[in-house]
Amino acid sequence: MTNEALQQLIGSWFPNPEVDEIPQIIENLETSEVLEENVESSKPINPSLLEFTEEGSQFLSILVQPEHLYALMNQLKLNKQTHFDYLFCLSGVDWGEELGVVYHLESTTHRHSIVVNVKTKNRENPNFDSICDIWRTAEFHEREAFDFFGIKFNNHPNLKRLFLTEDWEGFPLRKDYVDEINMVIK
Amino acid sequence: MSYFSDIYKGIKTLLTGMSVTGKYFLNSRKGAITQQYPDNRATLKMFDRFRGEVIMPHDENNEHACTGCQKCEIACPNGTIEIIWDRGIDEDTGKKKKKIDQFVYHLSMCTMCALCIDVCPTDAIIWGQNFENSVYDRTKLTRVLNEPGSKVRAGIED
Amino acid sequence: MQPTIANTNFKTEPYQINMGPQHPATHGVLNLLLTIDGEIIKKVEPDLGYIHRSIEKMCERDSYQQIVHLTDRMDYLSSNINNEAVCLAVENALQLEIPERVKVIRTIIGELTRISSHCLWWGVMGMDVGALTTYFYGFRDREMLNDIFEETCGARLTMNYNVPGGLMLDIHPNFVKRVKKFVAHFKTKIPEYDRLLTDNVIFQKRTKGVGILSKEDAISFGVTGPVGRASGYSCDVRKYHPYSALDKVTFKECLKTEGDTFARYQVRIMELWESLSIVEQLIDNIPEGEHRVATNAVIKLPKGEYYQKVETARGELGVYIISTGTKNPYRLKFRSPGFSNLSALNHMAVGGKIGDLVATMATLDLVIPDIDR
Amino acid sequence: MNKSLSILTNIHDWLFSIMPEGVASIVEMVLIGVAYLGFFAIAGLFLVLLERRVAAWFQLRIGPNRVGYLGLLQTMADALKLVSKELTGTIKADKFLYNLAPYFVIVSSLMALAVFPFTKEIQAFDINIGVFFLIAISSIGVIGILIGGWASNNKFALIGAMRSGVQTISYELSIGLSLLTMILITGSLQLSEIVEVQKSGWLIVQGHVPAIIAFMIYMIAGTAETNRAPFDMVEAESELGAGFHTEYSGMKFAYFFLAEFINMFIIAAIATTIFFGAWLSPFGITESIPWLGVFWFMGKALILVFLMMWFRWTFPRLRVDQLLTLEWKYLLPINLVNILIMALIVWLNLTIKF
Repeated sequence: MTNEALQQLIGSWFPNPEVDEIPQIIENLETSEVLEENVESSKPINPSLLEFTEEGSQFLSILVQPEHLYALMNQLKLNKQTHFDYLFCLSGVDWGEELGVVYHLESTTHRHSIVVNVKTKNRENPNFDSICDIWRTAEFHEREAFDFFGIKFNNHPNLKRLFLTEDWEGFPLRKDYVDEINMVIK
Repeated sequence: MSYFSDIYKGIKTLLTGMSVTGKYFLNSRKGAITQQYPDNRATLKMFDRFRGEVIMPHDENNEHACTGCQKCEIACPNGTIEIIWDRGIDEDTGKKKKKIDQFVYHLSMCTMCALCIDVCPTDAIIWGQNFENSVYDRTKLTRVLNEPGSKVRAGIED
Repeated sequence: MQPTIANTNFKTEPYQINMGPQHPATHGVLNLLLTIDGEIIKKVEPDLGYIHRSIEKMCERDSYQQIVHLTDRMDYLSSNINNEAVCLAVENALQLEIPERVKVIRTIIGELTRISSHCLWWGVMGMDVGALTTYFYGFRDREMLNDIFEETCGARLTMNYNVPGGLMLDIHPNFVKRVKKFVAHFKTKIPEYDRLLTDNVIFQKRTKGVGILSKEDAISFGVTGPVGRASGYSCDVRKYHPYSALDKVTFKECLKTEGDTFARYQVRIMELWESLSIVEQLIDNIPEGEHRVATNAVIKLPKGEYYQKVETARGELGVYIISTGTKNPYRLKFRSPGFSNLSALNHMAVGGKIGDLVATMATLDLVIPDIDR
Repeated sequence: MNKSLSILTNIHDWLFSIMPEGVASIVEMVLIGVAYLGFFAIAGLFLVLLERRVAAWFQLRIGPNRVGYLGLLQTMADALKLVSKELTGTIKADKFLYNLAPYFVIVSSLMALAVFPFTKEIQAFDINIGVFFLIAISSIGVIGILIGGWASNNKFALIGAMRSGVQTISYELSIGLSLLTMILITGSLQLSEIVEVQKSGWLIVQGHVPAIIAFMIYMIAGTAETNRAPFDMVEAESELGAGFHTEYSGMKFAYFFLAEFINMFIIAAIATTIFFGAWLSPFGITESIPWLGVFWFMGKALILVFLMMWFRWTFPRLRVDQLLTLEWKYLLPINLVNILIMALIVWLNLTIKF
């Protein structure tokens, strides 16, 4: 699937209720027939709750609000047309003001890739839904992100420090982390 | 009957495996791959490109090629190289010129990544093939590469 | 009532043992917290981080040339492929045109690295199932490769031979001769490997039907490399996203469908043959030309995100660079193959015995610095 | 009688001539005990060295070659190091049993050594139930391993000890049955008589096919009995670290280690006695020089020891359930059938005798 087609398809799952005159309800997502019709109708891309960009990356990148993350991811995997069954990278990123997680997805059947971004401004208690029941590899990767960025994942079965000790203070890969003894800054 | 054929095949594979090791056992005299290290010092020669330590070659006039440009110091990922420099008067032109006072090399921090040698514009530092770097005192690993009283070879510009 | 055996309350309960961090089978400082019931494994919980050096954080302060040498220290058995991954990512971001010669040499050394890694794995695999002699036979062949690397790159393990823009040095004049000698030598040794270990009835009993991972689980766990391919999951990055000169050679992706320990073993042995064939195809056709293109002394990647996949000996290594246009990456994430492969260990080992766990772990071919980064 | 061997008789006579009979026999026993202990220690150390050299030759290495001529003193130096090492242990270990275990293991293997006919004259204890005695004694060692593993208060050690128990109980059967197969020919359990019978052909020749099968089963079971690879479930270093002796150090560890090698020698010596005619030379070529019997006995035993080393450095280790499968599904049924065949052969007088 080309990036345009992906954008059109995925965008139609999360229409922006304020802009779109025919609000599509997220509950409908479970049935994929409805979705396929949406593609066939090939209406212009509605302003969606998702932000798409291809700038500065070789992949199509989606920015999703944390509350829609789990539904989007679930749909990306289950939908026959997208079928992103392989989560090949999950990275926590400290964007300065925001904390975020970047998910790299690939489909082993269609061989297309996509990047999903999710960000939050809440640096004290960043919180996203866990996707480790969709892709089981996420269990370890989410623990790693928790370990280094302090990002909490709801519904994670075993969210605790993976690399660092339990009593470690702070989250080392955050940009504001300081350790005057062990960190050598050039 | 697969019971007996299993036994037969099993024993056959076991004997095949034993024949492999047995062959090596019989050829053990010439086949040994052991390097008896301190004994073979005389014949042990490292490859030309072997990264043992960074050295600064000096010619017979006690001159080296380091202009003190500090590119290696910047390229080094670990702060292995420190160059202490000052400005001296060039004898030919009479202009002020940067020259090294001490080229300090901390072998203990070196990861042998070769970035300093790669970046050196005058080939002042090269790889030495010495690999016996262990010492009892850590401070001995900090070395000054330019020899006392040495100066830059004439005509070397970066 | 008299206490008899029938009414005595004999209670059995699972217990926990720490396998590692100092344990011969964990190949480094990996700690597995095992919950076992007698000999049967109920749960495997890896405890990582004993040698975590936070390479990702170090990368955020290093220049792009300096990052390359850090990748040597992740998966040290496929160090050249790791180097290549970072260099490719930087070169793609800068849109540098890389000479053909560089691509071919990179591919040859990459494949030799893979052979070297698999040689070590074969030796250690034998040792983990109890055949101690394999270790030395594997290392004997690996030694020849290490000599080749040492002659050309200067180092045996942490080579740092690639730089953004090409290779640090041109290949040594002896390189081609030595590689040909190695290929001829190694072709006689792989059948010996088979006779000694693969065909052995005890080895087959130990590995067949042990540690089974289905294709669906392999994809879901993100398991790649020989481990994924043994489950029938076609995941060879060299096929799907060819890099360097891999699009010019013909090789087949080694696939098995059983998904057990023996299948993983066989896939690696097959890969030895495939890698040898790739080397053979390229070694006579190294094009003439430059070994390096000039880059700026200070490399600044344009603002954006870059992702480069390569196939290391363990699976898919991803390098994810977020650049803000400065000389350092803003964030650099290594998607290491061992980390994802390890996450499937619990799934594979549960229900087996301790011996099965060891055999399974041996075929996962874990390199701990790769997991701990 | 040859001069050299009559020395032993002379010593015996001299001892009895200078002191009362009771004292003399006690002194004689002590002397013999000390002699065997010395032999035990030297043989153990030599076997360790042999194992290391053989392993090295299988593995493209050179092996220990620094201490003494050709490294002959290497294991002496190791023993010296082990003696000087600190004896560590766990805090919550059962101290008494923990300290007892190594002696259990080493004493049982020393006792077995007593009954071997090294030549016609050198046999400390010619008991009339010799084979039975050997089987019984050689399985006492496992109790030491069980005690050591349990008393160490270490889970790895416990797993190793339990595996050892399972293994020995199973493989005792095969050892016993395969030896019993040969007893059918000799009709006696006394080792000296077994050797006498073999003067008309070694038992492995006399019993031909069933004897060879019995020998193969015996070697497999014997390797398992000594807990050596490919049956080293007890130690299984890639699984259990060091198994039952994880918590032992210094000389206590050395006892376990020595006992393992002596046990290996014992298994080989039993096979030599039962199958290969003990001190008898092939075709009686050196029958006129009886003291060469020691040489033949040792030579045969060392060849069998080498065979066990060859197994160890070639084969992967079995898993614990496969170990039991091998015993109960393969060795035991074959063994039982083999006894029947052997009985038939003996009954029909089909044995080969020269």
